[in-house]
Amino acid sequence: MNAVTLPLTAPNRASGESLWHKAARKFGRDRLGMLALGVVLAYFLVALGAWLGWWAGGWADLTGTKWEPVSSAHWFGTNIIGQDIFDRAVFSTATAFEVGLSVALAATFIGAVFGAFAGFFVGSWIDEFLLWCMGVLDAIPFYLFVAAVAYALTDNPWAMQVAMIATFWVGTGRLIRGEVIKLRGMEYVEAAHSIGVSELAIIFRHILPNTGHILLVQASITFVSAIKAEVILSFLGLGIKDGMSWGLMIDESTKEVLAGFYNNFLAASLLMFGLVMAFNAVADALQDALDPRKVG
Amino acid sequence: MAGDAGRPVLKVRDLTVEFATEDGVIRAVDSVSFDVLPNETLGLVGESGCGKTVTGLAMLRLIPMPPGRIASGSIELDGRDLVPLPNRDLEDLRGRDISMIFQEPMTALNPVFTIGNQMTDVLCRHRDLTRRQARPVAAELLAKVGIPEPADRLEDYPHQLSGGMRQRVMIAMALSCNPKLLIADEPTTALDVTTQAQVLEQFRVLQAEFRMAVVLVTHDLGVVAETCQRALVMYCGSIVESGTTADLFSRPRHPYTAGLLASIPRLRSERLAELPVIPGRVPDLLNLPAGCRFADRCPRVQERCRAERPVLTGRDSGVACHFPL
Amino acid sequence: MKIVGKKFPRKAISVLFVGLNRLISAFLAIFLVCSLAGCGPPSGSGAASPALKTFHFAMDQAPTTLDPVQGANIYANFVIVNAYDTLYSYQYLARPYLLKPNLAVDFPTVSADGLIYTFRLKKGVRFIDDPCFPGGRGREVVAEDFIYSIKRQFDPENQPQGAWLWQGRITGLDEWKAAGSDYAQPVSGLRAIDEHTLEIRLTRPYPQLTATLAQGYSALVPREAVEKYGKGLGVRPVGSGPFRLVSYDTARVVMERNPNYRQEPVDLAAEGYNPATQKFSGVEAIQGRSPPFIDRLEFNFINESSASWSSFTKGDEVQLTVLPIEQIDRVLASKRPVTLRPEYAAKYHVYGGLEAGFVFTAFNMDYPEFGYNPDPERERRNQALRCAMLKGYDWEARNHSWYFGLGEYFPGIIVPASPEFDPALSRASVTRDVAGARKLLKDNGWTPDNLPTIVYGTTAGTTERLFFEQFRAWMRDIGFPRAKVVQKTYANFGDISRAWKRSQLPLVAKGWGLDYPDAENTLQLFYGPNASPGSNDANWKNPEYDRLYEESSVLQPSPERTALYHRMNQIVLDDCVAITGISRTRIYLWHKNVIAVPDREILGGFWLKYVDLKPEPANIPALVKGG
Amino acid sequence: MEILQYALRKLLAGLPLIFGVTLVSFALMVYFGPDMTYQLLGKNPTPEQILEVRHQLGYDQPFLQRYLGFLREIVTFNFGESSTGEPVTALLAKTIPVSLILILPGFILGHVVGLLLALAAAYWRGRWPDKLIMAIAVIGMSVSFLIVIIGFQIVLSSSDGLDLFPVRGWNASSLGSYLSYVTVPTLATMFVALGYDTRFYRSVIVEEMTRDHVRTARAFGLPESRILLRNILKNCLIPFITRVMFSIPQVAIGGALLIESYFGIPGIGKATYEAIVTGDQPVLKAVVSLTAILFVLVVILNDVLYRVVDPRVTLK
Repeated sequence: MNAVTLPLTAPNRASGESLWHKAARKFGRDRLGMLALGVVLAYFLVALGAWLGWWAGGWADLTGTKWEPVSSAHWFGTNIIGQDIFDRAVFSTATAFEVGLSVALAATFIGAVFGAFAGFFVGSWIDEFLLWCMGVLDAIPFYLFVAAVAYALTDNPWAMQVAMIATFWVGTGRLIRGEVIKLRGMEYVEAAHSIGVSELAIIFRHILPNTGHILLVQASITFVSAIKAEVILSFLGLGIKDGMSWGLMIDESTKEVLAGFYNNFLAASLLMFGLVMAFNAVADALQDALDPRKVG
Repeated sequence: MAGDAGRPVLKVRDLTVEFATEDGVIRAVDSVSFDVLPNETLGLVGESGCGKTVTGLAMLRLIPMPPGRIASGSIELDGRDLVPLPNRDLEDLRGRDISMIFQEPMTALNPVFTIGNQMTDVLCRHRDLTRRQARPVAAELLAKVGIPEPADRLEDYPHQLSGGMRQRVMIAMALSCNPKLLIADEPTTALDVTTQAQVLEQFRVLQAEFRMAVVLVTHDLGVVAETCQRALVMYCGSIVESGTTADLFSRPRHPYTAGLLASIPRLRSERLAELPVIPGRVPDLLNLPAGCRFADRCPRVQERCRAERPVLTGRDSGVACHFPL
Repeated sequence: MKIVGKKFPRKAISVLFVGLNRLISAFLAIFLVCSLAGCGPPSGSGAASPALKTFHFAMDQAPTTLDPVQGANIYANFVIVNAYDTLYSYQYLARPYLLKPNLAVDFPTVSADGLIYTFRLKKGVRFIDDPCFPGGRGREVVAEDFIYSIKRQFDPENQPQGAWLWQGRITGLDEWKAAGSDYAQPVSGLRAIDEHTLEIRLTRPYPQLTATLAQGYSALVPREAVEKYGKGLGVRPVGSGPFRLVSYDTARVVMERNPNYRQEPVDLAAEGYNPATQKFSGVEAIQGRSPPFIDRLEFNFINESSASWSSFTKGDEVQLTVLPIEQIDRVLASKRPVTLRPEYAAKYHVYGGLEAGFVFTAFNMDYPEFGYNPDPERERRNQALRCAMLKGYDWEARNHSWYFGLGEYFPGIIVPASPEFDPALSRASVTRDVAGARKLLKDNGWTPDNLPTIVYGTTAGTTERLFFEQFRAWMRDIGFPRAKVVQKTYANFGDISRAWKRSQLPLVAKGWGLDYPDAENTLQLFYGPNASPGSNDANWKNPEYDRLYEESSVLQPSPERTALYHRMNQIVLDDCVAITGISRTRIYLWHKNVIAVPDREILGGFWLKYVDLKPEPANIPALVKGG
Repeated sequence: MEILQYALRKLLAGLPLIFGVTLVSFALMVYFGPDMTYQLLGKNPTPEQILEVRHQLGYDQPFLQRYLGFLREIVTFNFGESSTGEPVTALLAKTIPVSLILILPGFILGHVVGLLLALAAAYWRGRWPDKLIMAIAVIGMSVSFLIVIIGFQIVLSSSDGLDLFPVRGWNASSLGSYLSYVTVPTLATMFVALGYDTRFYRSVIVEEMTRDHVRTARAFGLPESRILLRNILKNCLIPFITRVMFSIPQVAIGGALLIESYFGIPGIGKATYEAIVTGDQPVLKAVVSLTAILFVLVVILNDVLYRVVDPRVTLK
């Protein structure tokens, strides 16, 4: 026995439809979860505004002089070349969502598909091959892997995201694989088999939708991991190529904090902390709401 | 083997157990009162979800808290109320004065410790024995419950034993400190029919030897008929009828009891399909009807039943029905 | 109604708390041991006995190898010139920089045609004791060692980095390489007349030859060490310099005094001592004594300037550091001259040295969008575009935000540290003129729509990114849309070098440090035949410039040569081929118990052997004494 | 004997994994990795010199040949010299112990303290100590490692803060100096790991607490603390072991990277990162193969430990 025990068990299949209903109701009653969701939505609005150019469009402009203190013109002061730190911090929110969403969606999608294939064809060469891929990716230390991908794809602005997706899907893949192994034995799957539904259709129409609760929680966890990883990768010089992010701001600030200029550091780290904290809380609340054993 | 008259071992009064759920507070046990006399076997019968298991667990205060809580009532063991007892005192009591065996022998034992280990744990906890001294005692107990080569079995892990063997181990553990009261929660449900009979037989023999009171929680009326002197019938958290087994089986007074009895397959009955079934469903515990909780399913329902909740007429022998049979 | 709750069972609490208590007491014990062992500011010397004089200082990067054959990087050079000997070095205190003989007895005698150089080496100089020598005792350094060491630069096996200094200059050397770099074969231009006399024959006059022999590349390496250690020589230098290596890793290099180093008492006058500006350092104390004066030398490689600054200020973890630019406002009372605020002046000495080199941004003329173009009309407009970008560049702001106004920006490519620098040159090309730039663009038909996209290549890093953002903002001021100024990042210096060498980057932003104090060293950056992969990353080819360069390159320093240099400089300016340039100022701070005049330009690490320490500890901040 | 045979069989079964890890890493880090040529060239190179250097570095060979050469190096465990000229084995021997003693205290303390906190939270689950611990855990999980490092350095080491420890560097020549250098990195690693560890341990323990056998133990009067510390803990060992074991390769090679580069500690993480940045292939090759082997060993050790703690597990 060497399969790792998986923490999530199958949801109540009989009430597959109402599971989401109940979860939504339960989530709605989770006051902390709702508060956190509100915070995340607020961040998202900020990001949306930055995308649409409503605000923070001046993040790259030299609107002041070096290291101006907090003022009505520059709410968080200015950085070393006279850019507005508030604008940059706000613009970084959009970057955080870009990185978080792209990585979370792609990694979850890949994890779901590969996990489902491995689980559905458990024991076959497909499963063996996918398990081998997961093992290989697990065995390479994360930061070294990202660094290597970043260098291999020097020109590609998505190098960081590609590296994160390539590693983050594995966790989701393993979970889904375990879940699908359970689901493929269920009667309705066997029934679908017996009436000649194709395997692909079974996987995508009958099995994967029933792993939605795992995918949602995994996606939210991946989102947070991606934002946090971005900060460290940007510090190591492997992060965002064009644009602005909290990681880049913190990197800027490492030299400034000991000179007594904390604006960059505080703006970026507090904003990031707020989003990550809220998202962690949302992920927790989701997990609670979707945990079938707890559905009342 | 009639129950000795005298002071009851266990006196339960107005016991109410509630569970806080996502959707509101559920009253799993609602003002239940009964006595258990020394040496008698009391059956606690009902469909699943009627609160019988929770009642059994409440006797040892084993209800998971939260979400559960004993909202009111008292549980007196030999005149000592267990409800307000500090946990430490309660722990001293559990397994020594009052024991419990569970439905699922596959999971009730700890899979990573040997049988001997788990038995000596209990022996050392309540009897003044060292581990070394406890082992022969444990082997002896295993022999008593009919386990062959008991000394070897002590070295085994639970997964190495069959279900029946495991349930016997549970019984042996439960008896190890000579308890005054044993709560047996569906002890034979998970076993196959032959094993069931063997275990029940063993049970009877041991009860006689150890001279203890037993509360047998079960949905199986046949088991009650074979083993119990008295029985309580529960429905939706309350006792709807109580009495001696003989009276209950021959002259049920509550329509629910009658329905239960009618649904037991007998050897005479020709076809299973013709068995009468109680119509309707158990009401939602969150939205209990104001009157009699059985009203919706009762063939004899009247206006009064929906308005007014009937009370149990007597503790040792009574019925909670406005229009008993 | 009673509510039954679970009380805290005392036993459980005690179990948990005994555990926690043990843990806490374990922690306390650790801290106790730690404080007893002197946790406070530990003396960075670690195991070294306190009686030893140890000097530790911070550099921002680690060397990649200590083999002179690959000593291209400044950090490696710092160690190499202290472990090995070169024929020449620079006067410790003279500014501008002046050569002086080191292992050579004197300056060379040069034949009338400037083609034959004769050097005499000091006698009795020995390599350090090392197992690679017979009996483990270092043998005498001889002229053959120099020849062997130069040959190593022409052996591809060694991946040499300094060959360009002598390529095509020394007779027979390139042919020797072409024949397979066989060390047994002689090179006609390199001859040991006797053990201590060396003759070099040149293919054409090379006035800078003597200066190249002060570089780490030309350090004398004993053949025995190469044969014994092979590539391992990179981590185990065997030389005849003032120090020998103790340990080397990515965090620090530790060296100790070479006990057999030759006795050469310091003559401050010969070292170019200027009492007016250098007396404060206490350097007079070394007059007449033979270096090295310290027992141990520790190079700490600290990337993060904030970390090196805290190491420096908290005690004597690091005794000398470059002042991080972000600390300048906090620490300096005035910038010209550089003086410290009183609380720092009480503890530290300060010295500001102008970089012997510069930072500039060249247009890659290979790009038809703004460089050479088959269409002469477009080429003319391209030149106007480049000139407009020059006008839009804000040297003042760059100097202010990145060098705290301490840098010196100047027109052209002859840096202030070169003897040929012309302070009278018009500063128009480094004065921002946004209106002029816009007008120039407009007059030449440039609109936001037809302006080309400018790709600005940098290595990955915060500072580089901010350089770019600043540049983009300036270009937007003169009319570039934001999307037309883009950054392209490279993982490391090697990768961006590759892009330069392959002529793949439209805009080359780089720095150049002088190899020797002669403007020729920067003028060659725009010499046509040096085009990629050579050092002419602009790939600029101007026949007039190339002719002047060739004419000047064989001349000894003279007013005529300087005049040629100035003409070349003007041609570069007129064609707007580069946005140039600024020399940065490095400000060194050191504890008052250290006697030194630090520098890292041209000199490299030569000055380290003159460092001495006063006996009193650094932390009792020399009270009023220094002030 | 059974275990030995099993381990040998697993080692054989681990060969594809080693092959995969080396192939992927080789392609990424070595083949497509940074080109060292231009770092080795002088300031003014000729095209001819560029070719010479590329030949010296073996860049002119086809992929397969280079990869096969790499496999040969793995088998003989001879990776040649790093770009500094130091033998790679010597470099590893120098840097790995540094990383180990740097990371071990934080790693062990992180898990031990996490477990203790989780036990406390599980013991008082649903009450304020639980809520407090879990709130702190979420906060710990939400702070970036980088911010923790910078913060701790300012507070504990800098002259603006408490000034208790050296700002950076490494010196393990005596216990005192070792402790003074290792403390801040340890605290930072612990702080970051603690949130995740505590949550994980708590969820496993709480899950286990709902099992029937726990109710049985309670029904027989075993004290709550004993149930928690003996019965439950032993049942939780498998997920615990899995977590600890599988974090070893990550921590041993990748985890120290940030700490080492920020605090200037000459360990394997920093050496590897620098090797990636500069394209120092011999070092990369050695680290990659070590990682792969370490991972396979961890998988085997993990299975063997399962066998030790859970009688239901058999090694097949």
